[in-house]
Amino acid sequence: MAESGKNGTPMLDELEKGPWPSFVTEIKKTAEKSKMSASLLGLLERSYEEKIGHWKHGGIVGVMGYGGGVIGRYSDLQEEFPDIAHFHTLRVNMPSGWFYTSDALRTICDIWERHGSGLTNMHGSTGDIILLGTTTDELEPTFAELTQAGFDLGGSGSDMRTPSCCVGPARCEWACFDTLHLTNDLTQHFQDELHRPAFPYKFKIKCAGCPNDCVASIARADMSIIGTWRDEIQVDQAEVAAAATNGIDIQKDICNNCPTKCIEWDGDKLEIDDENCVKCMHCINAMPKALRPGKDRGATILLGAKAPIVEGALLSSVLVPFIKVEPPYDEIKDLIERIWDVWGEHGKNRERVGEFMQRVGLGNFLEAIEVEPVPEMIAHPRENPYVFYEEYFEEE
Amino acid sequence: MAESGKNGTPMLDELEKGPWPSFVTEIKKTAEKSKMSASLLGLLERSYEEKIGHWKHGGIVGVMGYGGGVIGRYSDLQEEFPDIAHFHTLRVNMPSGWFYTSDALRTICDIWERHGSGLTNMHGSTGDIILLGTTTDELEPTFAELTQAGFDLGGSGSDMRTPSCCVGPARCEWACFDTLHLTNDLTQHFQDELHRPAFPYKFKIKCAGCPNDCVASIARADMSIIGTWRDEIQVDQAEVAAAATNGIDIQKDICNNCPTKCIEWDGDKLEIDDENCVKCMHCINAMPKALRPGKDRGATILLGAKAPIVEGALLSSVLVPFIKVEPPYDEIKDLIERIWDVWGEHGKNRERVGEFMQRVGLGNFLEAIEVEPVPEMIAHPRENPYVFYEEYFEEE
Amino acid sequence: MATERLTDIGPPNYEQFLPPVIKDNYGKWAYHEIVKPGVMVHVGESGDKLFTVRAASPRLLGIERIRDFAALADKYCDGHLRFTSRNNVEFLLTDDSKIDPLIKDLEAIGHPVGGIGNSISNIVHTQGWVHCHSAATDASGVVKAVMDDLCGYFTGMEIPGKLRIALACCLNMCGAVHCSDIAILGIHRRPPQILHDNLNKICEIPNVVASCPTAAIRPATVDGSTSVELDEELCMFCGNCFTVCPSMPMADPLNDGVSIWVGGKVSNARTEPKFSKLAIPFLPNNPPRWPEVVDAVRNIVEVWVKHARKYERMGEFIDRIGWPRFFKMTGIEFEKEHIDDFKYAGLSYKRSAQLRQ
Amino acid sequence: MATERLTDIGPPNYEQFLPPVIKDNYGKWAYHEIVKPGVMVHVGESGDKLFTVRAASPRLLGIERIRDFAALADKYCDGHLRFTSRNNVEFLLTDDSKIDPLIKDLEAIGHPVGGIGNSISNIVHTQGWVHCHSAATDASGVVKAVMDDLCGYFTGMEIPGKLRIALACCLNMCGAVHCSDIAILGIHRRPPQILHDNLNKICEIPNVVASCPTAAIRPATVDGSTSVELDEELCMFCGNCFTVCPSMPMADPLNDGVSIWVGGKVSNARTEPKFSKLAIPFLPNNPPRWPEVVDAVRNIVEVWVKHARKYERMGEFIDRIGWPRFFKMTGIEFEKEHIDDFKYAGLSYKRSAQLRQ
Ligand code: SRM
Ligand code: SRM
Ligand code: SRM
Ligand code: SRM
Ligand code: SF4
Ligand code: SF4
Ligand code: SF4
Ligand code: SF4
Ligand code: SF4
Ligand code: SF4
Ligand code: SF4
Ligand code: SF4
Repeated sequence: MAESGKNGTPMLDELEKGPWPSFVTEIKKTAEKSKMSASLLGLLERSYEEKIGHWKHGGIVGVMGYGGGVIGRYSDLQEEFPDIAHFHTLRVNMPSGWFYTSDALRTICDIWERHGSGLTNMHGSTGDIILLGTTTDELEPTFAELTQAGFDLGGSGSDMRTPSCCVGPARCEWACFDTLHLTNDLTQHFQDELHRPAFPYKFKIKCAGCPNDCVASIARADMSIIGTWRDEIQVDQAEVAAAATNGIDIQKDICNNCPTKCIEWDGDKLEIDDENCVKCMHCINAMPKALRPGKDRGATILLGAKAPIVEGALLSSVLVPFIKVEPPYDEIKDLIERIWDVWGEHGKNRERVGEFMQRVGLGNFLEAIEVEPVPEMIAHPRENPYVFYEEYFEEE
Repeated sequence: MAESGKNGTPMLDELEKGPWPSFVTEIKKTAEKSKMSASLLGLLERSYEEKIGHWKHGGIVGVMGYGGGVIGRYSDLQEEFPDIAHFHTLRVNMPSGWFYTSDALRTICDIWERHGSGLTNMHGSTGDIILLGTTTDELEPTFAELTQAGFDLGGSGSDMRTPSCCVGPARCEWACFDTLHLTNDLTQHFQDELHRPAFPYKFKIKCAGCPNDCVASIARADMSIIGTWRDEIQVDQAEVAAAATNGIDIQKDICNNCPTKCIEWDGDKLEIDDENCVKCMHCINAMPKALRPGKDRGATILLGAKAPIVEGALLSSVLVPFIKVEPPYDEIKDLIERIWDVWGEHGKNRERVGEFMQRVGLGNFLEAIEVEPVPEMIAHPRENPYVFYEEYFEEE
Repeated sequence: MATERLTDIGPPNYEQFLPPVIKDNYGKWAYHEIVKPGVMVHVGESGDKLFTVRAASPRLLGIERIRDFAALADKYCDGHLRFTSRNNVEFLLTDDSKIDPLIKDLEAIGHPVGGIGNSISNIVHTQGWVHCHSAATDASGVVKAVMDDLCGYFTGMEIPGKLRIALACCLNMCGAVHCSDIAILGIHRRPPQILHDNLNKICEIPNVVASCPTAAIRPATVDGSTSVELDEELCMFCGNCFTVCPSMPMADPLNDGVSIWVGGKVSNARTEPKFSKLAIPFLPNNPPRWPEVVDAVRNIVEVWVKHARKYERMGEFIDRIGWPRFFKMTGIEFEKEHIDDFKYAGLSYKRSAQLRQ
Repeated sequence: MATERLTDIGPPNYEQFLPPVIKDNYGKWAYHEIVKPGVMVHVGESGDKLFTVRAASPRLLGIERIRDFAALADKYCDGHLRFTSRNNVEFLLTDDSKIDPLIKDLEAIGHPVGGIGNSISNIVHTQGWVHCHSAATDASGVVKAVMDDLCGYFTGMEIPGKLRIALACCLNMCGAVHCSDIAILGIHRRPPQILHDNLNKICEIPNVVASCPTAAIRPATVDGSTSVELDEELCMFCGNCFTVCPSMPMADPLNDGVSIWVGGKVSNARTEPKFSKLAIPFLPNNPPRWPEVVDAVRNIVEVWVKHARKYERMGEFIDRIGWPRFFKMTGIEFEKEHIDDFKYAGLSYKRSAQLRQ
């Protein structure tokens, strides 16, 4: 009764109902051509009946010469579902900004139809194209065809994970640097670190063009590169006035929501005290036609975000308050390498850089990576008196 | 050269200059009658020259039957300053609110002139009258005279420390409960716990009549009892109008400073949304003639403040959001005893109740002292997913 | 087609996939406007217009459906489309007369259009029972059930601001639920089993012992063979031991389930990014449609929709009204589990007398 | 006068010390007004008036001076006076014609009147070299020098709000400096010496080892006798070992000194209570008048006086302008020491992109 065909999938069928597109429908449709997908349907129905997953840890599987890019997976019901006894995932590095042409998508589909389950995630949480489920033997052939088509694998394990970015300058008026170009450039520059795990743990990079952070970089990337500016917000007073007559209560909606209360509105002129603006984006978000970020643009680099395992979740914190972001990005690349050197040498196994930074102390960490401490890095100075003064005088 | 007389105290003399009253002048004047004070002057001058104190740990000294109330102190320059070889401090429990009559003060002075250095602190940081410096032999006689005069010792060591309170209803229109009466009542009720150290560590109680917290209870007391109210702020609109014409910009000074922005001012009427008032006191502080706390008064009880030694400083946190504070205060006394029982049994040596509460977990602590958890006790629910679920189902 | 083996070529350069209107206006966009639910236009300094139609996606897509998208892109967008950071699909048009036909075709194949502006967008989620060994619940199924219920907020109902929902099927939080307005988190509630017979063959005992943050795991000899023993009192079900050692499975149908979190955000708009906080410690796994989870999420959403101010994210809303009122308004019971008892517990206590009475 | 030995009688009941006007209006005060610097009047619902004259005190008082106060109380207040929680002395009058003569007499004996309302009141402080074995600096001397310099702010200059200064002579913080607008904290910066010869006689080695929060202390045998050894790298100078063991003295003239802290508060007014934060990691002990400390405090006070808004406490002021600007305005150099590296360090990092650029 391995195939769903046999006695149906009454529980999963329930999930074909309703307005939201159904993953069950996707699996079923794919099952018409793929035995793997058909078996997955059966296995999944079983999980729904039993309220438990049926997958085991994956051993080390992958493509020749790479340590990352494949997640091994084996079923614990191999006899009943032989077609998905192996069900490995390939992580394929997406193009920056997740832009495609129909041809590019079809190419991937054709390759995956020949070599795998025909199921995908568009996209994985880190941003990769996830080719969901194939056997060990199919890994190399799939890889060969992908590379011929111009695609390569993404990261997994203790390596640099696939960097990702927001749509940025391609379709956003607020992009303060070229998120797509930087992301692509870093990905290409660090191919070795991406494919061959050699770090204490994973290292993720996400680039957001402005503080709206549309790739959630501050929560989900070890290094968060977030666009910002250091001059005045560009104001079109006429458009402000227009907005005021188009359902925006400038005092209530804008001024009162400004975190530093640095905007004033006297009824016909908007005054921004840019010295106190913390570039939160709210006023700009609320009046896209009237306000725009300044012209002297760059990024803030933050470090250390991660999920809770095992010391608790972290948000990235400021490492470089402002940096110009221009090709060839040498300053950023050097910084990344200095961080990797220090963390690589002194980090414990499975210790993310954010945890490492806290364990050794931000001050010591900065010394090691040769970055000057500045107050922008902290929310406030220490509250406890336990300073590790490093040397003391002795009597002659 | 023990006496300051010999070759003077050039450094300390510098501290007799200037507009602020001088402690050096105090010691000198007292030295005219007291050898101890004269010696202290010499010893102190030495400390100023050498930039180091000249006191050693005090052993266990005290009065018969008490464990607390005396701080033993010995000089490390006993030969040079024999008169202050012993220089113990007596902590005398002050009257609630630090109110005195001239006679009462003179009585203390006379006793201290007979038996000690003649130097005092009015008052110590915990609130006691500090009789600064005498010998071991003089402890009992001093104590005898003090008690005859109606005074008793305060706390020291691992006991209940001398409770203190703000001036409260005696001279403040904002007192939401009788701080002096409660403080005196608790002090009398817990005499044994005050004089005979039997706790893991010190336990301090401070009572403030309102959230202005004029005794810094939230920062300096293991138990902070802070007055508050739960009905509407009493508003005298006429006085509000008057204030508005007397240099108070109600929108800027009052409304904008309200933490929950629950006050509105339309130019002639002050509207307070008391549901959202967090009783911070600001508006009342700024317009004492116009506004007063509500009439349904009581207190918030908070637990756990302490200085940093050794896990870091703590502020008290909410244990009872609102409680009526009326004699005989049984509810409060029971609560205190339940806390002492649990902490006394499970607390580690030198572990303050605030540290204990955190070590065992506030949830478990509440269970042990039989208090229901309520959201008022927290700033926000947990951010980490590490819940210790206590039981789980097993297959039949 | 035998050719030399290529490696380290990296991803295809995005530039080759950009439509001409983007190439022309790259970095020179002037502003954008929301045309209607799921449709926005970006206007370049040049005056050029780029229309975006955003359609829902289950994220788990078969190749047939991807080919459907490709066909629609050919038909309406000269073959240009993209996916979003929340896994929706976006069609990129220059001719606004094609918008409505496109939407019709998308709805015909079951992909509602929406998610732009103040709306509830797609749920960032993870593998669940479809592919992960670590899952305490399914991902796709819960997401489908919840979004079926909230679909109206995706396709256009007016709400105060953006509301971001995420789901992760275990504490590893691949869905990064730790900073979402509403988060659905799969949880184990039973300490790991210990498969003594093969543990020392499959796992490095020192690593296993080291993996436990609460030191609940100790080396031990169990009938002859070296293994580990567990102090169940100390276990908080993080699953880290299982991650490093397959012989300590956590999954357990009787005790696994779902917890609900609220008030996180990522953007820097108005307020700084916030972590999600625990709202509901436990709801049962009830496939196929997890009704308890669906109701719990809707309840929280409706309280927010009803009472939040314009622009106010969930966490900003709760900060304004205070947690006590949040629990009152939602009818969620406040329990011991809500009180932090991990590393920074003390900082989550209410350390002031500022209370609504 | 041999009588039976009294114990456990507790403090004298405060009621016997209250002046009649207080007894009459106890709990029935209507409002108060500040008459002039150091003088306020409390008006009862009855219309009765209680005038308070607050005078400075060094806290360390000899019996002669206390007798002077008693005499003044007799002369002007029917013998009634009190002390404040910041150790000032308050004279309680009902006849306002006596206010000015009282003030004259007080100033004649060197006790300026002030400290009420928006002013800098007395410095809460501790024992220092006068009586404590643990001191890293003197208390009374530093306080005298600083208040001589700031006396004008006590006697009446207009300032934005209350400014509370505290001093503690070691990390035990008896002055509770951890929540003050400006705090002066004596610090040791050299690890404790170890007096091997008598350590095991005077101290319980397990207690000593346990006392160290950073586990810098280990048991050891030093030429024959059991003692402890120290990993100086791990010492952060908390002094807890010395508190439990006299054979590990910390005091050291070459390295002891003072650190300056800012931005703490206790009241719940406007903002919740706040801890003080490190402003200046180290200033030398420079008796008798600690000029470096005096200048540092004045500098911070003046920046606050000049730039803070009405009612704004130091910490509220800094929260508004941001720490980077605080360091710029005061000219204090930001150093590694300012960055927390203790238990909650991570939470003090700037975890957002909200920055003034
Ligand atoms: C596929 C994916 C979920 C998805 O459905 O999209 C995923 C799947 C797994 N993650 Fe993840 N993680 C995925 C994005 C994330 C993210 C989100 C992100 O990258 O933005 C996070 C949170 C951010 C972070 O990195 O902290 C994340 C945090 C984790 C963790 C916890 C790491 C930590 O330090 O807290 C683990 C546990 C581990 O590393 O051992 C983990 C481990 C895993 C493993 C490998 C399971 C394991 O214990 O080894 C999962 C394999 C599932 C499977 O069978 O395919 N995954 N993982 C995501 C990668 C797809 C892609 O490449 O695009
Ligand atoms: C006399 C006094 C300072 C003063 O000049 O006023 C004082 C003096 C001492 N305190 Fe204190 N503390 C005094 C109020 C405080 C306060 C403030 C308060 O009570 O409001 C605190 C901070 C609040 C708190 O309790 O945490 C305080 C926190 C400490 C600590 C740190 C306790 C902690 O848990 O962090 C210690 C160290 C210890 O207990 O071993 C300590 C220890 C000491 C010792 C006994 C020294 C020692 O290590 O044994 C000092 C004796 C000095 C001497 O020679 O007389 N003292 N101590 C205060 C008591 C006078 C009185 O009874 O009125
Ligand atoms: C397409 C996408 C970027 C991408 O490369 O894929 C995107 C695109 C835009 N975002 Fe975003 N955001 C996108 C994910 C995000 C995320 C990340 C996430 O949700 O995981 C965030 C952070 C969410 C959070 O804080 O938890 C995000 C926070 C914002 C904000 C801030 C909202 C707020 O008030 O907090 C704005 C400003 C606004 O909406 O007014 C914004 C605004 C925008 C604008 C209006 C920017 C522009 O001028 O084009 C874009 C389209 C409007 C809209 O409402 O979607 N975008 N945006 C992502 C669409 C996801 C989706 O399918 O729904
Ligand atoms: C006398 C005294 C209570 C006592 O029992 O001794 C007292 C008395 C008054 N305080 Fe206080 N406070 C006294 C210590 C405190 C303390 C504790 C401390 O400083 O250690 C605080 C907390 C300080 C802090 O937050 O760090 C304190 C915070 C306040 C506040 C809140 C100020 C603020 O904006 O944060 C007010 C309200 C106001 O001033 O508008 C206040 C107001 C008052 C009023 C006006 C209350 C009243 O209506 O009578 C009293 C006299 C005015 C004044 O300015 O002194 N009192 N007051 C204390 C005088 C100390 C001194 O000699 O200067
Ligand atoms: S992060 Fe900023 S630049 Fe990037 S898409 Fe979002 S709003 Fe635009
Ligand atoms: S961007 Fe944010 S901080 Fe700056 S002015 Fe606008 S709302 Fe204020
Ligand atoms: S705490 Fe409140 S009641 Fe007590 S004196 Fe201060 S202001 Fe008055
Ligand atoms: S007491 Fe505080 S919170 Fe309440 S209304 Fe006045 S200012 Fe607002
Ligand atoms: S969240 Fe947990 S169960 Fe879900 S995919 Fe990630 S690791 Fe697997
Ligand atoms: S689940 Fe976590 S806490 Fe429990 S035993 Fe495993 S590692 Fe330890
Ligand atoms: S602060 Fe330290 S040195 Fe000063 S009195 Fe207290 S314990 Fe002694
Ligand atoms: S001073 Fe503190 S840190 Fe240093 S050794 Fe002593 S106890 Fe340890």
